[in-house]
Amino acid sequence: MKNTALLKKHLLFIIIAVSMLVAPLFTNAYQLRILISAALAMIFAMSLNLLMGIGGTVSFGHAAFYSIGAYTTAVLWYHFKTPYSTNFIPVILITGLAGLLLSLPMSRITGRYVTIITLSFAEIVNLIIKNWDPVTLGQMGIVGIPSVNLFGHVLKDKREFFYLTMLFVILTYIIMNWLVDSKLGRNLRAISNDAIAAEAMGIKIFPYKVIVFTISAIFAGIAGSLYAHLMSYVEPATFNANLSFECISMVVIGGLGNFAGTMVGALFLKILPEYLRQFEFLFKYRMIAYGLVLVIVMWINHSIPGTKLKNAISTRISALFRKKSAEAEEV
Amino acid sequence: MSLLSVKNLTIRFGGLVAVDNLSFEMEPGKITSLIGPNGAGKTTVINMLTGFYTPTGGKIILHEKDEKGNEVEVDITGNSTDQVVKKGLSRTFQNIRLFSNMTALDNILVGMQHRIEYGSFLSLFPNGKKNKWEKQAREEAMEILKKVGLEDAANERATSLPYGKQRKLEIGRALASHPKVLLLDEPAAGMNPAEKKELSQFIRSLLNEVDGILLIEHDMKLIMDISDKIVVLNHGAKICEGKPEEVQNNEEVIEAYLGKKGVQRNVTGSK
Amino acid sequence: MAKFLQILVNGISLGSIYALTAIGYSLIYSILQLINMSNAAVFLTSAVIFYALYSSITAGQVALTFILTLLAAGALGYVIELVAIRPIREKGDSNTYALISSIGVKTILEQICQGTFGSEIKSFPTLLAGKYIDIMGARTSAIQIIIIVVTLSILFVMNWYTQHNRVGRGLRALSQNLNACHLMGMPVNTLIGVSFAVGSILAAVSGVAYCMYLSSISISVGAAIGNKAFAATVLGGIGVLKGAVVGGYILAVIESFVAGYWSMSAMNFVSFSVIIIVLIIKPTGIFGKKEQYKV
Amino acid sequence: MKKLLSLLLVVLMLITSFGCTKPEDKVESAADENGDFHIAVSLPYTGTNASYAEYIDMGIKVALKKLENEGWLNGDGTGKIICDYYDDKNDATEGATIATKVTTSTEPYYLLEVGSFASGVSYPCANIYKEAEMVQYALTCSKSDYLATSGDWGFSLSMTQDTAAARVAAYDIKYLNFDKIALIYSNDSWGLETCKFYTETAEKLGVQLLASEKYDDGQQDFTSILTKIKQTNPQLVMCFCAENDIVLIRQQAETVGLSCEWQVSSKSRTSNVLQNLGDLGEGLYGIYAKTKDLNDPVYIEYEKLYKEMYPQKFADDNNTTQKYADQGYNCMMTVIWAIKETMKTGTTRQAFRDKLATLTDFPGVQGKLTFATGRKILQIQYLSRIVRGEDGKLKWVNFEDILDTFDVDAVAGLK
Repeated sequence: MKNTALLKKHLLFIIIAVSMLVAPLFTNAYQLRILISAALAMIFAMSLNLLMGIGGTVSFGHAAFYSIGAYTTAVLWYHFKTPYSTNFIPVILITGLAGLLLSLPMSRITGRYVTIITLSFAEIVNLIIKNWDPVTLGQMGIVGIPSVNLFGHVLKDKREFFYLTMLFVILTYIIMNWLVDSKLGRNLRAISNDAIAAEAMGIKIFPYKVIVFTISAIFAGIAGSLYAHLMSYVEPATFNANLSFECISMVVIGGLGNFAGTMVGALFLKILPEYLRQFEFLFKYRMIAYGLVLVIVMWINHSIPGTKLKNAISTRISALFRKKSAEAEEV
Repeated sequence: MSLLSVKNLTIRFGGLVAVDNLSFEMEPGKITSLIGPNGAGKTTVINMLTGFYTPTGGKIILHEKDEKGNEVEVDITGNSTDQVVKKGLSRTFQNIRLFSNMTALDNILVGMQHRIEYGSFLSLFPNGKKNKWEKQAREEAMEILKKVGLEDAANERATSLPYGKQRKLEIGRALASHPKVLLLDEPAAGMNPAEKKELSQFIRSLLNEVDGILLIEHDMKLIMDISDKIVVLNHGAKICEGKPEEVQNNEEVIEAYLGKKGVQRNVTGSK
Repeated sequence: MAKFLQILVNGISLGSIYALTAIGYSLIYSILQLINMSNAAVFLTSAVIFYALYSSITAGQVALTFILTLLAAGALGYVIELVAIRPIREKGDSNTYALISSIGVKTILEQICQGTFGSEIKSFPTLLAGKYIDIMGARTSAIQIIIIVVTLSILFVMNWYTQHNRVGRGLRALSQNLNACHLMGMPVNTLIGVSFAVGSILAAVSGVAYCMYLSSISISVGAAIGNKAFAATVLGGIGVLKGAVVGGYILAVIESFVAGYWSMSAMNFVSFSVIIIVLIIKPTGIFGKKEQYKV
Repeated sequence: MKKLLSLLLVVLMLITSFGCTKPEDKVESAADENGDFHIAVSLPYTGTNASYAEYIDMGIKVALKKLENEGWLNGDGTGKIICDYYDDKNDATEGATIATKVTTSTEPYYLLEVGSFASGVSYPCANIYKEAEMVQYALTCSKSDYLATSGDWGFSLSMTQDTAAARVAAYDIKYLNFDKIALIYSNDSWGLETCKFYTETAEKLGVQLLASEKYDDGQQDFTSILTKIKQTNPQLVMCFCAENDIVLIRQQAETVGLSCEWQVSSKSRTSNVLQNLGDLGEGLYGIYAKTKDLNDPVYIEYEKLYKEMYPQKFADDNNTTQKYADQGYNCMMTVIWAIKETMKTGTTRQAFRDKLATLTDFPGVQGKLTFATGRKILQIQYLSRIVRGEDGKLKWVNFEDILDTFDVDAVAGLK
């Protein structure tokens, strides 16, 4: 892959990553916090994109792994006062295990039933967290989670925390792309495309399901552990079904299987509610606008009239560019 | 000396006997055809050979040469599909089952996936072993695409290819796993005569890629042209086996295809 | 013994509520393989419409308000399909996009109800208030009996409707093969719109019945029921109307017993675990048929 | 091309939504150029508890109207108080996002933040306000360790649960002499705390609770746990739950045939419950903070303005002001007092906080308010009950002379 082709392929990712890395220089704490939550949402949404876009599993309960990651960090800190760096390995192990656990029924279950299994799994995880008071303090929530402590160096300043999160965003994107361009990625896409043909190529379906669930769960868990330190407070109520639906929307808006698109989707759905907050008349009906946007984006991207409209616009814009570049050459 | 021998193969779905006591041999370097009216059990045979269905009776034997070159018989009855593929059986499907939103190149790469020897863990990051295998696999895949005349369509999505090319891509994908035995399930279905002519030469040329080909087809002209041996199935049972000429005017075969009256008309009409 | 019966009766009446909403999910899934998330929001919206009508225009007459609410719900269902689902469905992409659009509709409907209705609990008219029947010590309110009877009669009508009535058969044909119906010249789009309308009407019946059972209404009424009804649909075998009903009753009875004999927070835990276990044993739900795939 | 198009849209929104921001400089007074003060109000206008948010919002607006009538802070129409209202949807994440926005906003520069309603939302944001050194006036937060967690910057007008719940237990066991008690409580941080302190005090007074049932938020069908409680045939069922839930519980208890006395905490001793329960409400015990002294001039003035601004709501609550509106009013009146006291020397956030902490015997609508004693609000709480008056109508009646004969704090072991 010559590097110009590489650059062209990941152009969108580079633009987003660079503009976000530069952003903290001229944003205030409120805007920075939105960027951080957008970055977290990117990791979380990319992990679901791996499961949905590449692995072909529509999961309604991805928030379960997010909450397990958040609670593992919070519980370990609360009971053992261990720093983030030491908790990181247990977070990966426990969320990976949870992913593996959820993949076990997949050997027998296919199609839409998979969706209900993931929904039930998420509800069960949430109920366990809500009622396992001795360990997770249940509905009281765990308060006062300190800033991230990496091998002794405490990230006091929110900007440092933001750059740590961006490091994970970039790592996630890169690893996901390595995975997609490998045998594992191809086989996963083959399975989600046509399981029977994949089997005929000698692919054993179940082991791949276990792998994709485990990896996807680990990345969602990492996003969750960072969330716990961002908020310094975790409670079961935040990890509800709406969080899973929001994540699905990010993946679908960004385009299934397209990780840079998922980042755009995450940025869009995190900035939109804040953007709408400033319109006074929308005060009580902000969420109506949010719902409306979901319907409209689906209409634009995935309905016949919508796509005609969009293509018309994009052809006109590219024509504009071409005309401009043509003029540039003449001059 | 045979390549693959099928002995009294039977399968029963509940009361219905789909394939009844079928035996035939495949010689290396030959095209063996399996024909019969619709619902005769042809595709079921392929499904049993490739491990999708487990036969209720009979044996499937693969004849291999071990290192010292002497004859070894391997029983692959009831093996799982991935074991069968490793043993060297590869197939195409009656209705094309390409990986629709993957590129032609990726389709081929998935075809050869069991020969790419690096695990899932190594897939997660660039490393020597992965890069070596990937480079080698891509080169080989491009060659296969060249063989099936699709090298310029490498990065196009499989569904965007014309029908004939999709058929060829599917055959290429089956070739990618370096099979000993290639099982083609109605490759000429939906093709016009010109495409069929070109396909039969192409299938003929495949013989120097694989040891043997089992062809399932309805187009009698194509079958008669390129088959070395024909096995005729009707209601799951073998009614005739032999060279194309012998099979052509075998009364039972005609009756199976054209029914009783057909037999009289054929006998009275000129051949 | 009285406790056992009491809990059983509660379970059955709750089961009817789940069953009615579950049929809405199952009907639409059987035709479009789409999980219509807005169904739960219709459950809430129809209860709010009933309350709004009852406390204004048709004050007092429960029956008239009920019919008007059903009409409104049917129309709402048809419009949802027309506006949010049809344009996406026609492009033929995977159902996930229609699913997201239905989630958008769900958010819109819930927020409109929240905005207009406010958040306090308000009393809701009920039928034969205060009348109880004692069955061997288990007190069952009249409204519970009415709900069970209404549900069973609706199911009977639905069953007959899909067997003998022309439109009903059309819906069943649609669920077999959408394209074939197109080719047969059937008005597929209107029929799908009708199926959304029927699903919404059932959700409306269930919503109003549930508020009558609680004899009060608040905006959080739809949330719990929506999830459970969807779970019941799958438990019984998604796409099979009979399955939605059986799934609904099983889930509700289990929940009532767990809450009665163990604890309320364990209730949801057990009901979702049951769903996973049943699906592991029978991957397509109790009545679901294994999807035939032709190799 | 398609992706580039959507990215342009996103970046465009990123810029327009934030506007330009001045770098922060040391502020000698929180007032803006034309001498007006900005206050952020964060309440759950949507989602659960939205009904409580509306009442607090009304109380705040009545106080602001009163100040406006008096010509604002300087008496000549200048020195306004401008409130920006935020909806935190009763969600901790939303609350934290608003907290960060409020504490870092320079355009407008906020003096303090009022809200939120539930302790589950205001409690986690305490450290954001503490770090930003800005007062968080969580007027209805009753978490026992809220004051400790919020450092010096947290203020609350409601008593913490360790006192309130203990008093309820003392009233039930020693005054009403119930010893067979069952408990139903909501599974949230408020419910868990009230249950803990109620059970502890009950055990101290020698009473073992027969049953203690917790239910998750959004639960509608209580028939199963009510059947379970019916088996223990209690004399009294104590409910620590929101007003919506007690209505459902009491109605379903009727269908299940559970007949006993019922007690609710101050949270559900509201006119809404009175209205929705109807006859079923008769005999329901409740807890009420000090009564509104009807001829106290502060109350009269407040009630007149309240009635003027919200006639319909006033009539609905059978001609009394709503409890949480009163607390909203008290909160804003104490804020106005603290600003007026510090205006001459410049009301910075620190100056405002220090002045507010010295509040003693401030004439609030529900009796004297004192922050001087370590910001721990101590209110007098009476037992209350729904009784049918001579006119046959049901209404809440408070046992106002209960404290003359029954020293609840001593009995509850709080002295």
